[in-house]
Amino acid sequence: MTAVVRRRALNLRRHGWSIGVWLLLAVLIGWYVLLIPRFGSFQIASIIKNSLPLVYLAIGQAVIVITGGIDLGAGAMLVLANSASATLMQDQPFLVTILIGFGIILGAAALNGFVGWIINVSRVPDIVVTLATSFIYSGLALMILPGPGGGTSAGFRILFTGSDDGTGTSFGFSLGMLLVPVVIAAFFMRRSRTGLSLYATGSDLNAAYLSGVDIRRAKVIGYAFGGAMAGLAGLATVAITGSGDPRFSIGANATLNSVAAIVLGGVALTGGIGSVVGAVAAAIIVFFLSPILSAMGIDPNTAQVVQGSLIVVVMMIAGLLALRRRRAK
Amino acid sequence: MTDALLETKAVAKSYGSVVALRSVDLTVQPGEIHALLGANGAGKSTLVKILSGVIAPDSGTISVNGRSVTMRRPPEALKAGLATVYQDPALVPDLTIAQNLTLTAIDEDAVRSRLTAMGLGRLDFDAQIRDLPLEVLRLLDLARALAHDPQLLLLDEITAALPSDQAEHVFGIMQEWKEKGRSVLFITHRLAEVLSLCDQATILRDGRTVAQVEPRQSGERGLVTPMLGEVAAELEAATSRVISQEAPINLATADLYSGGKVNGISFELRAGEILGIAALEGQGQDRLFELLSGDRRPDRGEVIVNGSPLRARSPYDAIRRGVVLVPSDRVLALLPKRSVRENLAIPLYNRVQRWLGLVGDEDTRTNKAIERLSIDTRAHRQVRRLSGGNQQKVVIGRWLANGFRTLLCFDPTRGIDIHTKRQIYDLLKEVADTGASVLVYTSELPEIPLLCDRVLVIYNGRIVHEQDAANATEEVLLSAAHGLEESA
Amino acid sequence: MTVADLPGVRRQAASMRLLADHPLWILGGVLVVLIAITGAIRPSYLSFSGLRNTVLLAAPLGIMAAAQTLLMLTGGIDLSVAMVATGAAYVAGNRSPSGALIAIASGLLVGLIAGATNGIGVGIFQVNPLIMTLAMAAILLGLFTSWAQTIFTGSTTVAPLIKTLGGGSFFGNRVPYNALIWVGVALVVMWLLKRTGLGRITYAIGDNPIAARLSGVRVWQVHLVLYTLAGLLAALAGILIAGRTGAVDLQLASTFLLPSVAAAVIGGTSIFGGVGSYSGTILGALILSVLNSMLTFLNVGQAIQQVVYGLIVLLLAWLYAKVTTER
Amino acid sequence: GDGASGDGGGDEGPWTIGVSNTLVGNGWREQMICAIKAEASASGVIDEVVVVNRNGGPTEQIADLESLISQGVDAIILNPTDREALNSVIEEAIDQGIVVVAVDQAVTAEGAYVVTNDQVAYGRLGAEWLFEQMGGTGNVAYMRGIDGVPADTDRDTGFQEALADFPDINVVSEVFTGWDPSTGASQALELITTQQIDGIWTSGIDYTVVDQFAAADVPYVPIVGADNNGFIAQLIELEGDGLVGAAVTNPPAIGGVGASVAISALQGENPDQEVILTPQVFDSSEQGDLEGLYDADQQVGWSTYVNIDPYTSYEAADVATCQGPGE
Ligand SMILES: Nc1ncnc2c1ncn2[C@@H]1O[C@H](COP(=O)(O)OP(=O)(O)OP(=O)(O)O)[C@@H](O)[C@H]1O
Ligand SMILES: Nc1ncnc2c1ncn2[C@@H]1O[C@H](COP(=O)(O)OP(=O)(O)OP(=O)(O)O)[C@@H](O)[C@H]1O
Ligand SMILES: [Mg+2]
Ligand SMILES: [Mg+2]
Repeated sequence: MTAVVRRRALNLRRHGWSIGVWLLLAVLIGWYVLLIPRFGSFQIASIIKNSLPLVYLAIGQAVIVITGGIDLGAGAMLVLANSASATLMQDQPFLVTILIGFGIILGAAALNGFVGWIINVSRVPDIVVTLATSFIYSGLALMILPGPGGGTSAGFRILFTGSDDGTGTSFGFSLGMLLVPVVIAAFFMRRSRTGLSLYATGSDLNAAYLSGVDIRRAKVIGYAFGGAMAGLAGLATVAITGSGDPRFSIGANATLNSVAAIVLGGVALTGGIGSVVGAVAAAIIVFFLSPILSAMGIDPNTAQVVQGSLIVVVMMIAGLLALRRRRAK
Repeated sequence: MTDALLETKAVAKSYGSVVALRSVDLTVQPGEIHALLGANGAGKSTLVKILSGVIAPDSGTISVNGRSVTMRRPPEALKAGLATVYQDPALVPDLTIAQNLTLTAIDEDAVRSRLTAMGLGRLDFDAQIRDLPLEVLRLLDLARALAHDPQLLLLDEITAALPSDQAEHVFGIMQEWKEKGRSVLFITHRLAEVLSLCDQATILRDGRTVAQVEPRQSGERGLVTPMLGEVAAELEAATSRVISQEAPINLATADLYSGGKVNGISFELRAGEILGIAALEGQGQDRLFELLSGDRRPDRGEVIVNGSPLRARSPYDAIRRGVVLVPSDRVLALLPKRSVRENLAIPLYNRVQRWLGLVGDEDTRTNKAIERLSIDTRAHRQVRRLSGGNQQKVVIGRWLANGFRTLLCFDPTRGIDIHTKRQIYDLLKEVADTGASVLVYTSELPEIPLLCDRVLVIYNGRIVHEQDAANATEEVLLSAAHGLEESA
Repeated sequence: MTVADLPGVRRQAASMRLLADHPLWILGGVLVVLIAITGAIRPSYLSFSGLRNTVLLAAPLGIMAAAQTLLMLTGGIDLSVAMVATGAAYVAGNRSPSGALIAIASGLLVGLIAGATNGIGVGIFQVNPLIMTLAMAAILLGLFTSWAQTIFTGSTTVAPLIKTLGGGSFFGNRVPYNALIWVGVALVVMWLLKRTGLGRITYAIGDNPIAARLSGVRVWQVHLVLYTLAGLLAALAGILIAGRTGAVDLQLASTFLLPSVAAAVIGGTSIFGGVGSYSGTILGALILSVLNSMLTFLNVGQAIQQVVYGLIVLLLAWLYAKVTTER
Repeated sequence: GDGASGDGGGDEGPWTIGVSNTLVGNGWREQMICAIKAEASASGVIDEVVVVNRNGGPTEQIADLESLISQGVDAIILNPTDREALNSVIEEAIDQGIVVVAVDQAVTAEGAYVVTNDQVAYGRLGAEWLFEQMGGTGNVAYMRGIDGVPADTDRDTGFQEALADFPDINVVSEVFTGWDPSTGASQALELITTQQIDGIWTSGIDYTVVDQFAAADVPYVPIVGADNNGFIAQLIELEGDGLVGAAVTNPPAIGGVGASVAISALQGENPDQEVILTPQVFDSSEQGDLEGLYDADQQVGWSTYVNIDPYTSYEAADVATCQGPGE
């Protein structure tokens, strides 16, 4: 029977892309280590903590895209959460900032879940609704925080960066803050029934519905989860920078990076395929490619070209692999 | 008499201006296998979707065990004791089998034992649905439905995609269900199955219940007459056609090999000939059709069209040489959101030279195809709204509108009602009479003598048997298809 | 079965069905309402010059959105249109001293090359269009930034003819020249989509690429042609924008990217391909143009502008979906 | 240089300068980087300029700065995305003996050199010129930059200061151009065609605004812009057509000033911790000065106000070629 397929081969195939992306990240960082005069805990801390916002954003984007949507408002949500938290947390003690942090995450989840609900009832394509919300979120951010400013507690900054001023050499906290959400998201998506129902919804709406999945609920959950991660990204931003910045362009840039990261990480924009684990490595690559290329002595304009070409080449490889697989089938 | 297990009264459903169901009455008693019959588009699948909570009826009542029920979502139907195997697979393609089961909260072991009984015991539950062949998915769907231990099992054309050996497993399960005192609602276009298996049959025509009969008493005619109404067809015997040995060879293959699935196939197909291919599932017939239609290149050997080799990079090259394909899966072939007309006309524009402007006789060509196939165009604005049978006609009609020399049909009558089947047989013969060649793979062996002139049986990627179709009995074909008789 | 079959779906009234058959009427109605609201905010807007401005500003957007429409119909998208437009405008500005026609031709060449490259990436190498064009935008930005300092130094003021085409008007300064070009583009695009084999195939690919392939369509050829065409349209739009602004820089058209997508979407083109029309996109572009004027006249901060813009786009899309989603 | 950072800004060169910028493809920023490179070359004591340039906010810039520290540069010149957010990284760099110069916008980090244009004065000087030009009365269109960005806020402060002295001046329209020329062009066209406007203050989106008068066929009104080559050209060429305007300098050559400050700090010369350049106003009544500023061979967005005494030591042409040491 053709259906009997060896288990190991399958798993490698399914996770091969994630593994490849992590390898690419390792190679790039290895290269970077060779290029710079010193490599130590300062550099490790720098890489981990600074990529947190994009990593979170990419996890959220991955979940939403796997569910069959796309969130063009993710970056704007980051900006909104960043602006709101910086405004609320200023001059507050650590415990209060933590509470505010949870409040922000819940609020972001609720707001984005509401967006998922709107997509359900309006039947307007995700990309359009979230394009609109990207403007709305940015406007709200600017209303809350009219210009850069605000602040947070030192403890809150330590939580994400390991240092009370956001820069330093200890990376334990950042590593924890990187791993915990990744592990949670990965387990949620792969092991829980709800997570599987998100995959199912993105993979085949009809089959999912016929299998008894509540596809509307799945969409709301996907968006709420994505919103929570974007909220967390906003919190990480306030921890790293110690302030809020309501600029529209920051959000737009972050959104594009998150989309690039998940695609590079093997999440198919058609939904149902990919994993958050691959997206995490790709997010770090997308975030750090620019400094790494500059360390290689590449002129920044050329670096821009290299970065774009690299993404295209990687995606071409993905396309050719898929073609070969189809041929071999 | 006790309460009926299921009773629907005056169920109606419209999609915009298309009326799918006008008034359906259906009564299923406990412990019976009940056939739901009707021509394509009669409304069978629509009724099934209503009974399984996928769509809501516009009006009418449904009661289970005498209690009226409303089912707004599929899980509610399951709770009421109704489990369905839909016409299209309901498994999520990007998840593994195990994940699909987790998703629906179904015990793996229960499914596993069901599958073992169907001869699929070695199925790897970590395999992705996407990688599994259609028949396996159908059986998996069935095993999953059974795991709910339903009172009523609804099977919408489950046997259409199954080769005969696996269909037997399904029949066994239907019997088992009946013996347990449960019931099965069975939809099929294969009347032989109805005659041998079903206790009752409800027949729909144009969305209305027109008859309830006992098939064993009424016989085939008793089923067909109400089903088709005025156009009730003659069930003709095989017509023998004479193919001149001088007729040019339109299509031939020389020792084709491909990926271990096709292992040295050579045959010749002459103008005017209808050549049947019979095989059990997974014997390389799908790969053979891919090679012939230019979708894939052989590892070794050649496809020869009109005497010269076909070195196709894509189906286009084959089409240009007059070799066209009607694939098995309509989903592969249709433009669901476009109109019937556009679906028919698409191949006219596969050449860059014709991109600027429209072909002058596009309308005539498409109208002719619509007429010749009597495609029901009520829902013509979007092909996805047509019933399965009419969709299939559109796929065939496309090539009539375009023109061809050799027609490759992969299971062209899958899921097609008996009347339409006749139409397709006649059409293929007509096409052959005008000098085209037809190669048909069919999963329904009884079709072969009705349709073909000659038949090849393929086993394990090789031709193991060849004979005149007119005398090809099901037994002979089946034993050859099982590889029991090595002859060429 | 589709989502439209799912429960909770009500049947439409006859009047709704009439509108559903003519969704463009709704867009037209929305446009009129928006014009009226804008006129209420600034009465002088309801004049020849006010309406001329609307068309003048909508034309490049409409042309860029034509590129987007063509690609969205195939299930694709072009996120490089703004950068292609900018690059084309930059080259046209830079080559202006050699004469307007040479300048325009060089600008279009940029679109041709960038578009064809996108087409090769998407069509032949199967790169996801979103990623291909996003990367193309990054690549072009990098290239043009360094070229601005090397091979494209010198003037970036555009030739008078381009200025006239992009910003001038005739007929007593009432009809913009760029509107004429837009009409020309619109006729060609609508003809392509409705009356040619290429149009048929474009819809087919967006609806079901496998079916198209099995019908003998070589999908990569279509992608190549359409992405190239999109590149040319984007370049043309960029040159017109340059003509209107009179001079070019490397951020010239960046603000056009999201509206180009929004115009097509508001106009009823499905982001998933297979459904839509350019006439809808035209109305979409006009609506966005009026919306921009309205926001300019509102005299409010950017915060409120962004919220209002987002809400209106959302409500428009919702209204459109509500009426046209067939049940 | 030799990779030996951390041992203080000793007095032996050659040194390496790192540059952090977060806006790609923006003409002003590009020229700023070119000025840094030119000054580094001209000094003869710098052997490499490492630029990290990408679009982003404080998070990206912190990463870039930390990367520059890791690369062992001897000095960092940054155009900061935020006044406060970068402080700890900057202080970390200073602790390691790296000279840090913030240009264009200030940072509050202890020990960082700050080189800025006085944005409050920019807003005030231009506004004062404009209001006087209008005879102290009339309608002004106020075309700002990006809401919430410090430079815009500072300029607004200056503008409001000036406005307070002219009670008969009416701000009839306040719009945000997003510092985007094509947006500014659209808004200007809408404004001048739908209401009586007697003067326009722009936050540096100037030449495309001027172009709209011709498109709309409306007589020019006094206009304030920045030291953009394209605007200067218009002030010269359109004088005969009645264009009156003033260019308020906001020179990207400030990058060169920053480089010069960094180099003196590296050489142990203890330059001033803070350099604030006061904007100059060049108006169309002094055509001679304008002609001195104009460079026909340069792009519209280019500022020819490149030599800033006593800081810069390069030739204007060095900025244009945009090459750092060893390139
Ligand atoms: N979503 C829909 N929108 C519009 N019309 C539809 C839709 N689904 C089904 N129909 C129409 O309803 C009628 C009944 O279709 P249904 O699928 O129930 O037929 P069927 O009896 O199952 O046929 P087949 O044997 O071909 O599967 C057909 O005329 C079909 O075109
Ligand atoms: N003698 C032949 N041998 C093999 N193939 C043929 C022959 N005549 C026609 N065909 C093929 O059959 C198909 C239909 O042929 P037909 O002549 O009708 O083409 P058509 O659609 O009219 O196109 P055109 O006239 O523009 O070539 C074409 O794909 C053609 O390549
Ligand atoms: Mg059916
Ligand atoms: Mg012909």
